[in-house]
Formats: sequence, structure tokens, C-alpha cells
Amino acid sequence: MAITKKSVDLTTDLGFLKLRNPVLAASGTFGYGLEFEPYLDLEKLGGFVVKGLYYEPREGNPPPRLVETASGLINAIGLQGIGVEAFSEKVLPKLRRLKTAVIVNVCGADDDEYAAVVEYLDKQEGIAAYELNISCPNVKAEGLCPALSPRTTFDLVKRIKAASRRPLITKLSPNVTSIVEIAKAAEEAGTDAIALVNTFLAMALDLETRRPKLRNVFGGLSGPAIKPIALRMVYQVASRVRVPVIGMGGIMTGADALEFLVAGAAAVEVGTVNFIDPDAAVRIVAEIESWCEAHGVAAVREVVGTIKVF
Amino acid sequence: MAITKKSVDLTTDLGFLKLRNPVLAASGTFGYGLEFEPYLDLEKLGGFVVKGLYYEPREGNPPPRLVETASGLINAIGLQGIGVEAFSEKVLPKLRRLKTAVIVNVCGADDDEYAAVVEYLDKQEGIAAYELNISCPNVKAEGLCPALSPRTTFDLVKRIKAASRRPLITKLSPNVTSIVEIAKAAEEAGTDAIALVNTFLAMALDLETRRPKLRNVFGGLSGPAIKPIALRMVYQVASRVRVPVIGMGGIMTGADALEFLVAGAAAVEVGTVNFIDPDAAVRIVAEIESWCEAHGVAAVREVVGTIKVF
Amino acid sequence: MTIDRNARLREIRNWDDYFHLAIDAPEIGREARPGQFVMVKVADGPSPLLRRPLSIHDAGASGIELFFKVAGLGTEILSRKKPGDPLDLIGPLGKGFTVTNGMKGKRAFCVGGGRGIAPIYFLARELGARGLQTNIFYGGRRLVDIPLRDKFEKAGIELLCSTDNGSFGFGGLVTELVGLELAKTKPDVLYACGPEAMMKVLASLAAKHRVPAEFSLESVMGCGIGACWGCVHRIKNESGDGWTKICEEGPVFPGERILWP
Amino acid sequence: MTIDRNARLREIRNWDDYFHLAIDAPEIGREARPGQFVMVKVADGPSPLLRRPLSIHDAGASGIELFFKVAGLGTEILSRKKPGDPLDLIGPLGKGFTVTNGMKGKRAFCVGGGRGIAPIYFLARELGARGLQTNIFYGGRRLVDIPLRDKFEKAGIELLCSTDNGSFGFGGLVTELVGLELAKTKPDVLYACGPEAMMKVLASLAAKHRVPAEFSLESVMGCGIGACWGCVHRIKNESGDGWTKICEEGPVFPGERILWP
Ligand SMILES: Cc1cc2nc3c(=O)[nH]c(=O)nc-3n(C[C@H](O)[C@H](O)[C@H](O)COP(=O)(O)OP(=O)(O)OC[C@H]3O[C@@H](n4cnc5c(N)ncnc54)[C@H](O)[C@@H]3O)c2cc1C
Ligand SMILES: Cc1cc2nc3c(=O)[nH]c(=O)nc-3n(C[C@H](O)[C@H](O)[C@H](O)COP(=O)(O)OP(=O)(O)OC[C@H]3O[C@@H](n4cnc5c(N)ncnc54)[C@H](O)[C@@H]3O)c2cc1C
Ligand SMILES: Cc1cc2nc3c(=O)[nH]c(=O)nc-3n(C[C@H](O)[C@H](O)[C@H](O)COP(=O)(O)O)c2cc1C
Ligand SMILES: Cc1cc2nc3c(=O)[nH]c(=O)nc-3n(C[C@H](O)[C@H](O)[C@H](O)COP(=O)(O)O)c2cc1C
Ligand code: FES
Ligand code: FES
Repeated sequence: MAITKKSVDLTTDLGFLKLRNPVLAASGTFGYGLEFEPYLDLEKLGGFVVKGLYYEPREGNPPPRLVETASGLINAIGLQGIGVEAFSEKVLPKLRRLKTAVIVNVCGADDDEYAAVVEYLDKQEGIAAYELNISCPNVKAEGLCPALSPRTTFDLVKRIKAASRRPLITKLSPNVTSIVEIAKAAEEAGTDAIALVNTFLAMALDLETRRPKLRNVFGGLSGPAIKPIALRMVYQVASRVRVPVIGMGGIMTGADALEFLVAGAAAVEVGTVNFIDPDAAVRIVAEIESWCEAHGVAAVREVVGTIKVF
Repeated sequence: MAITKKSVDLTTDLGFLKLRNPVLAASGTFGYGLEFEPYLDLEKLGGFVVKGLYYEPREGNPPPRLVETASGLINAIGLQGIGVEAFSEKVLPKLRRLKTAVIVNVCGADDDEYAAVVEYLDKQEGIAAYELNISCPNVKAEGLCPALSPRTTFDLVKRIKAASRRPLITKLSPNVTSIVEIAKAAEEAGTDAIALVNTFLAMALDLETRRPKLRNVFGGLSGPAIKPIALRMVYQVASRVRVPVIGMGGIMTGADALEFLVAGAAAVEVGTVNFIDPDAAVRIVAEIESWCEAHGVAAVREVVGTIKVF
Repeated sequence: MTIDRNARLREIRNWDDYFHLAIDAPEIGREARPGQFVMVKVADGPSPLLRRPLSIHDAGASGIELFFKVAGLGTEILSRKKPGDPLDLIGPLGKGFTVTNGMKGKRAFCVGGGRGIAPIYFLARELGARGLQTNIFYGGRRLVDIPLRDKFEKAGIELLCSTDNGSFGFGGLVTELVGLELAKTKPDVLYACGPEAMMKVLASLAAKHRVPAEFSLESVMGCGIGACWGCVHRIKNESGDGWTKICEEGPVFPGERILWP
Repeated sequence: MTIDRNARLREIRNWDDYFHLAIDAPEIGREARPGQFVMVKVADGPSPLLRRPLSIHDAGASGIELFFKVAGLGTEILSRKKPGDPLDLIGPLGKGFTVTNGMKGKRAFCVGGGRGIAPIYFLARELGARGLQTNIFYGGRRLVDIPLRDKFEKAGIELLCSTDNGSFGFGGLVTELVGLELAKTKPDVLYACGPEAMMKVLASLAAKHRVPAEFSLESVMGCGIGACWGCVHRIKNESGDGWTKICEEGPVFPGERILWP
């Protein structure tokens, strides 16, 4: 009898959405997906979240928009984007043919705009879920966003959930005193899942010119530097809410991703690493698979939330 | 005529305290100062803040207490220490003879203990100021500490300021939604200065055992990884309060320190870097001096708050 | 566009802070066009985190060459690589200079300022091969800033050099030298790469003399593949003046479409 | 205790994952006592951030030797250093094994498990020089885990080796081998360094046979100089059983003071 390589079951069920595997590419770091077609097979991903979308096209912030820091990246893109109309007409038709979950990151300058985006997109096919981006630090002054207060989180999530025909993932900001409180507000308001973390409000200075290195002064910190804080928040939230948690922040390897799963995330998103290795997301899927194989784990979902706290 | 090297004036006046230069060693990273005597001249520092002191001796947390992360260090020492009595009898007499500012980092399990520490230390000589540590994330469950709310900050600062005969520096936590709100509460309560940031609540997992790498589960993240967030907070606070701000978080070089000064800090503390290079604090003083010299800056205080925001 | 994780450093040379790398990377070498670039991974760990964009200085069947000036940590690490060391490259990326077959017999001015000479060498070779006449301008602050003089000479490409301090060639800015030549000869096209200030002056010179011109822009790049929206520059499009990703639509743009800051 | 930023790697050897470094560091070399350690800076940048503690494997007027097993990123980077490379060391740190002049003619058992052999070599040389009789035990999982056999032999130091899998010497745990020898000969003192599980068994063996024993403990170290309170272990003190900094009061402690987890 031939020895057959035991294959690992990587499927991930968020309840409202079944994924081929638990690895999604994170919003704003994966373009509209198509940019990555030369480098990887999009259908090998669990799915991807497209760049944050406002109703209207948006200019974004003036450059410089990026600055590297120790093990991190600060960005102040400011959600430059093409708007729902161009997205639906030019991009979505190309995404629709892909056998992978396409999630749209929904933005708004105010609650009405969020609602308008969802209303417009609800009429389009080929979207697996919305990720409500209530946490972008790069748009309003000094990082202000709905995810900073349980009240504004609750109100917005409630309104969008009621307005939309699709599952709703609410993406939280780490720039808060109690991430659990915000997560609970989103849960109470009816979100189907919680994604965290978005970037940390940060800045960098050029000593010679004494000016901020980002034209926008403030930006959002991502990458390996933030992983220990992100992992802490994912663990705190996952052990306190019933809806699935999608964890992210500094994931570079399959081992990093597995740590988030062990801490309680049902799935993960990978962001900054896509810039460094455009094929990173599929590598991470493969690394998760190998680890499971090597550790006799038949299905990756068995790992979720298995953290042992002494 | 001989060309004389122009010497830079590094003196730093916090109002309530004059320092030889703007570089202090940060609490918990410099022991009681004496540990560093083999490696540097303590009198070349602006001063140092001794390890957090409770009224009674404290056990601290069980090990492992430290874990390295990308450009960062998570610690969960849990404020092990010898208590005010042993400090006053065994350590302070040795510190008293030093011509440098000795600042005591004051801790408490509750408001009464903070008050008791200050009351006891008020009777001792040789202390330049108190640094009220209302922000240690390693003591109570999941990082709870007074600095997480403006109310508890205000109450505690007010009480300790009234109880103490010495200048009071209040050390804030970065684990909050609005650092400015907390800083203002401390200012209103009468603090003489604000120090920030303490460490970020974080965790790390060992994938093989699926256990937290720290026995305490949570710990505080310090080091270069946090610098961009710390710098942002220092800038936000310095531009909003009138009392002097002492900035810290990931400072490794004179250039890092100068960035905090440019962002508005009147002085800086250096922490984790002391572990890597026990003589780092004096190196940083020298690097600040050289930079000032090279840039025609006659007095380092001229640099403070000179950030240009487009 | 490939990720070549098996690229290998064949040779490294340097003049002062300027480094020249010859790299075995056949697939990228075969595809590359002048003005395109590669994203180079400089370290395995997270420090520095991002890849670094470098123009393709020359290319052929066996691989590519790079030419760079040490600017910071990333290029410093790269400068310490040894022959035989593995390299991890993505490329060729972006759209290069417009070079078409119909240009035979025409005259091109090519201007490289400092490290901006990097893509000009490949371009000059290509233009020569296509039968254009070229005037190549190479400017630097001091003599040490124009180290590739010999290399051009060996390739039989004539140079017009300038140094700001007059230590070699024309004394003054390279833009002044180009201005003088423009007054004498009107080329059919002008290509340039270098500091933005230099290119801005060249753009207005070219406009004044009604010479179509192309410029290779620089910007901090997060990804090089159009995914991060970090590398934008103001470019005139059909739809107005937007922030345009230079890694994808550039880094080379026609002068008249560039809005200089 | 000095920071030696001018230390220099003289020689590097390896067997599999085990590395031996000879380092020019005269000041540290002259001061060092067996059981002390150095904090080694492995990288210039922030990755990895902290120094790594390594026992002094041997020392003399010209410098020190280190012996380590690659365990992760830090030791991996260290293993790639080349002769001539600069090193940045702090040391000698901590309190070593107790070795006094009055011990002449006495018998010592020294036990090294795996990489724990590192300080045992220096100790064995020192004990020999002071006229003690020594039985040196060297245990590893497999033959490849006891690579220093030749080195001891060349120094004229006899070894009792064990491998868990029986591929060389005694087949079984080194603690079993020590137990058998203890049944035959009672030494005046026992010293050990190795995995905590090994030392724990040795501590109870030593107690049973009423042999005074010293153990070199390990712990994650933030600073190595007593400043971070990271490296604590439960140790009995006059004032009770406290968390004690092993970098400062240790890493070597008498068996009866150690509270094993
Ligand atoms: C398409 C493209 C092609 C390039 N080709 C070459 C080339 O062939 N030869 C060459 O020497 N250089 C070239 N550059 C510039 C080169 O990418 C930067 O010098 C390099 O990334 C700096 O990295 P570093 O880590 O050494 O310095 P860092 O420490 O990252 O930066 C040093 C200084 O350079 C600035 N800087 C960083 N990245 C860039 C950037 N991408 N563009 C402009 N300034 C930057 C920083 O703000 C800082 O002031 C090119 C840039 C682009 C966008
Ligand atoms: C006083 C002292 C002397 C030592 N002497 C030697 C020696 O002579 N030879 C030798 O090979 N090793 C020695 N060690 C252990 C050595 O310090 C670690 O193996 C090394 O720090 C691991 O660093 P790394 O970056 O390679 O691995 P990391 O990636 O940091 O860690 C790899 C694994 O080792 C664990 N680890 C990390 N640091 C330590 C530590 N200090 N002690 C125990 N486990 C650790 C980690 O938790 C992780 O599981 C000594 C340790 C101490 C405290
Ligand atoms: C350049 C850039 C752009 C981003 N844009 C968005 C966005 O449009 N919407 C969003 O919700 N998050 C955005 N993010 C945040 C990421 O999706 C992710 O939450 C964050 O980067 C942390 O993950 P990482 O450390 O793996 O990058 C962006 C991040 C980066 C680096
Ligand atoms: C091991 C360790 C122990 C610390 N102990 C204290 C303490 O007792 N009191 C305190 O206010 N801060 C303490 N801190 C926080 C530092 O003083 C400082 O705020 C923080 O480390 C950020 O600075 P850095 O990045 O330069 O280390 C400690 C930090 C570390 C790493
Ligand atoms: S560099 Fe990322 S979009 Fe151009
Ligand atoms: S390693 Fe820092 S106190 Fe021991």
C-alpha cells in the first residue's frame, strides 16, 4: 500500500462565509487583487479584501505617504480610490470570475456615505462580504474614526447591518483604551464578525528638516513591530465575543498566522508582507499546511482558540 | 588665536528641576543606578529614575518575564522591588552622594499605597522629584492602571501632589484612546510635568506549546518598535499642555532623542537601550552634543518644540 | 514581472559611495527595457522591512546590472554583498522610456544627474543599437560623483560631463550644459533621470525648445507593483490631475504630463 | 566587567550546530573565572534587539573562547561570523563556580549536558591546575551532541561520555552515569551545567550522597548586569525564597539554595 501524504483540511467556516483556507489578504495592501495575478494564484487564497472604497473617487493624501520604521511601516495613503461606480464597472467584473472570496472594505466620511456605499454595492454581484472600515487613522484629523468609541461603533454598525443584504465584518482600531468594549459594541449592534487590528496612529520626524516625514503628519503603523500588541488584542476580543474574529497585525509567516489562530482568531489577514513578497499570502497558506501536517493537525480549525493559559 | 571648540549648552530646565542635560535613564531599565557604575559616569547623565517602588517589598511575577519581539521587548517584571524602607536605608545613602538628579518612580496597589510611599520618601533627603507611575501594565489584570482614565488620573495626581513636598512628574500609559485627555487631567490636577510613554500592553505566544511566552500572559512592549507611536503621543501632548513633557519610547541614539525634543519634549528618558549598551545614556548625551555642534545649535533647549508642520 | 529568488551577485565594484553590481538573473535580464526597475530585498529580517527600488542599469541574456549610491541602511547593506551571494529581485517593473523602431537616425539627448545615470546607460546602449544619434550628459557635484565615465567610454559612448565645482568637464550644473547644447542642436527627444530639481529645469528647457521629453521619477516605494498607493506623483491624466502611482504608470513620464511640486 | 567593543573573532570551528569561537579580548580573558559569562551583541540593528548570554568556555591572556549551539536567530547570526570580524562583548559577568585553593587533592565531579559543557571545560582546566582530581561527565542525546570529546582529550582531561541513544559511551542519560559513579566514588564536590531537568536530578543525587554541589542556571536575560530583573530564579536567601537575579548572584548557585520548578 502506498503511503499517501495526509492532506490537511484548511477550510474555514465563518458561519456566514466558507473560505478555502484561513488566509485573507488585508485591505489596502492588496490593491484590487488583480495587481497580484502575476505573482500568485488568487484562487489559492482564502480570499482578499479590496482597498477601502468610498462612494466617490478619492484623491488621498499628498506624498510622502510612506515611511519605514524599526520593523514597521507608517502609511498615510488616505484611502485614495476609484469609488463604487468605477469599482463596480471596471474592477468587479474581473473579480467576479475568481473562485475566491472577494470582500469589500467599506469607507465613509460620515455614516451616510457608509450607507450609500453598501446600498450601491448591494446591487452588484460577486461580493462575499463587507468589511466595515470604521478605523482608518489617515482620513480625519489625528486619527479620529468611529471605532474610537463604543457609541459611534454601535450606531454605525447597527445602521449598516440593517441597510445591507450581505454579511458584515467590522474592522476595529487598536488606538483605544479597551478593545473589548468596542468589540462588544459591534457585536451587540449585530456585526457578523470582527476584524482587528487596523493600523496604530504614529508619526516619524526628519531631524534635518524638523518636519514630519509624512506630508499628512500622522499615519498608521503596520508590520512586525505591532504584532505583539495586535496579538494581545485579538486574544482579548476572541475570548470575550461570540462572533468570529479575524486577526491581523504584522503577520509575516505561517507561524505568525498560526499564533493568531491559537489566540482565538478564526481567520487572519496579511497586510504589509504583501508589499515585500507579493506571493507571501500563498506561502503563508503553505506554511500553515506544513505545520499542521508536521503536528498531526488534521484540520486547521482545530487549532483555533487552543491557547493554554497556565 | 586658537580656535576653541564651541561647547554646547545642554542644560535643561524643567522649571522645578534643573538638569545637566536632557537625558534621563528610564525607570525599571536602570536598576537603582548603581548597577551601571562600572559602565558609565552617573554624573554625566541628566539624571535617572530608579526602579518602581512600592511601600512594601514586592515579589514580582514568576518567570519567564521577558520576550523579544521584532525590534521590541515585552517585559512582565511586575515591579519586583525592595520597598521604601530598604530603598531609603540601603540604596538612597549611596545615591545621595551623586551629583545627578535622582528621581523615584512611585507605585502603589491603590491610592493609599501611592500616598504612603510619598509620605515615607518625603522624610528622606536626596530625591530630586517623584515620577508617579500610574501606568504600569504588568501589575493588575490585563494592564489595568489609573492612567487609563482621566478621572482616576486626576484624582490620584491631585491627592499625591497635595501630599508631597517634592515636584511631581506623572507618567502616562500609551494604552488609551486619547492621550491628550489623560495628560490634561494630570495637568489640571497639578502635576509639574508629564512623562510618556510607559509600555504598550502586549503578548507573545509559543506556537509549539501554545502557551503565552510570558508566565504573566501580558506584558509591556518597549524598544524601537514603539517609537513611532510614542513620538506621535509626545507631539500631541506637548502641543496641548503647558507643563514640560518628558518623552520616551524606543530611543536608541542621539538622533532619536533629538526627534523627541523637536516634537516638543523638554527632556527624554532612555529605557530598553540601557540593557543593550549599559553606557548608552552617556553615548546619547554625546551624540546630542555633537549634533548640536554640527548644526550650530548653541543650546539644546533651542531645539525643543521646533517641529515644522508644513 | 517575476520574483527571482535565485538571482546571484556575480560582481561588485565601487567608487567611493557608488556601487555597481552585476547580477545573474536571466529571466529579468531578457525582459528588461531601459527605464524599468527592480525591487531588491536587502535583508531577510525586518530591518529594513521593505524592498528597495533600483533602476536597471544594463541588461542582457545572463542578467542585469545595477548602479547605486549608498543613501541609507538598505543600500548600505546591499553594498556589503559579496560575489556569489544570493539576491531576491522582483522585476522588471514599470514602464520604461519610449524607444521605438521609427526613431532611427534621430537625435536624442540623455541626461543623468548623479545616481540618476543608472538607467541612462542602458538607454544609451539601446538608442545606439537602434541607430539614433545620442548626446549623453552626465553631471555630478564633484568628480567622484561621475564615476561611470570610463564605462561609457569603453562602450564607445561619448559623454558630456559636468561637475558643479568644475573639477571635471563643464563647470556648473548639468542643466546649464544641456541648455548650451540645446541652443546649438535641437534633438528629437530628451530623456532624463536625476534629482527632481534637475528634471524640473530640463522639463521647462525642453518645453521652451519644443523637444518632447521623458523623465524617470523617484518616490518612496512600498511595493513597486501598484498595490500600496505609496509612490504617487501628480500626473495629468485624461481624468484630470491625479495622484498617480509611478511604479505602475511610470516611473518614466512625458514631461508635459508631469506636474512638478 | 568591561564593555569590550574591540574584541575580534580569531577562529571559528563547528560540528553540526555546535560552534566554537576563539576571540581576542584580552581584558575579559584575564579577569574571567570559570562559570562566568559574557553578553554578546549579535547584530548592529534592532533584530535581534538584545545581547545573548554565553558562558566563558575558556579564557587566557589573549582572550576567551565560547562554545554554543545554534538555538535561534541570535546564535545563528553569531555562527556566521568570520575570522577578523569585530565583536562587542560585556564581561566577565556573574559569579562563577566556587574554586578555592584549599581544594587541592580533593575530587570533583563535573557534569556537562549538551551545550552545558561550555563552562565545564574552563572549570576542568582550572580544577586540574589547582591539583584536584576530576571526573568529567559529558552527556548528549546523540554522538553529534558531544563534539568536544577531542578537545578534552587533547587537553589531557579524561571524559566519561554518555549518549541517550547509546551511540557513544554510556547508553542512557548522563544523570544515570553520574549515579553509577557516585555509587562507586564519593566526590568532595559536584559541579554541573546543562538542561534544568538534568541539573534537578543531579541536585537530588548530590543531596542523597551528601555531596556539596553547584549548578549553573539558565534564564532569558535582558541585560546580564542586574538591571532588568528579567533573569530571576527561585533561590533561598537569608530573607526567604525570593526571585533572585541569576546574572548578578549567579548564574552558579549551591544546590541547596536552588528551588527547582
Ligand atoms: C524607480 C526608482 C529607481 C531608482 N533607481 C535608483 C538607482 O538606479 N540608483 C540609485 O542609487 N538609487 C535609485 N533609486 C533611489 C533608491 O531607491 C533609494 O536611494 C533607496 O531606496 C534608499 O534606500 P536606503 O535604505 O539606502 O535609504 P533610506 O534610509 O531608506 O533613505 C535614505 C534617504 O533617501 C530617501 N529615500 C528613500 N527611498 C527613496 C526613494 N525610493 N526615492 C527617493 N528617495 C528615497 C529617504 O527619504 C531618506 O532621506 C531609485 C528610486 C526609484 C523610485
Ligand atoms: C548565563 C548563561 C550562559 C549561557 N551559556 C551558553 C553557552 O555557553 N552555550 C550555549 O549554547 N548557550 C548558552 N546559553 C543559552 C543561550 O544564551 C541561548 O541559547 C541563546 O541566548 C539563544 O539565543 P537565540 O537568539 O539563538 O535564540 P532565541 O530565538 O532567542 O531562542 C531560541 C530558544 O531558546 C530559548 N532561550 C532564549 N534565551 C535563552 C536563555 N538565555 N536561556 C535559555 N533559553 C533561552 C528561547 O525561549 C527559545 O525557545 C547560556 C544562557 C545563560 C543564561
Ligand atoms: C499602505 C496601507 C494601506 C492600508 N489601507 C487600508 C484600507 O484601505 N482599509 C483598511 O481597513 N485597512 C487598511 N490598511 C490596514 C491593513 O489592512 C491592516 O489592518 C494593517 O496593515 C495591519 O496588518 P499588517 O501589519 O499585516 O500590515 C492599510 C495598511 C497599509 C500598510
Ligand atoms: C524591563 C522593564 C521594566 C520597567 N519597569 C518600569 C517601572 O518600574 N516603572 C516605570 O514607570 N516604567 C517601567 N518601564 C517602562 C520604561 O521606563 C519606559 O517607559 C519604556 O520602556 C519605554 O521606553 P524604551 O522604549 O526606551 O524602553 C520598564 C520597562 C522595561 C523594559
Ligand atoms: S510602490 Fe506601491 S503602488 Fe507604487
Ligand atoms: S539579565 Fe537583567 S537582571 Fe539579570
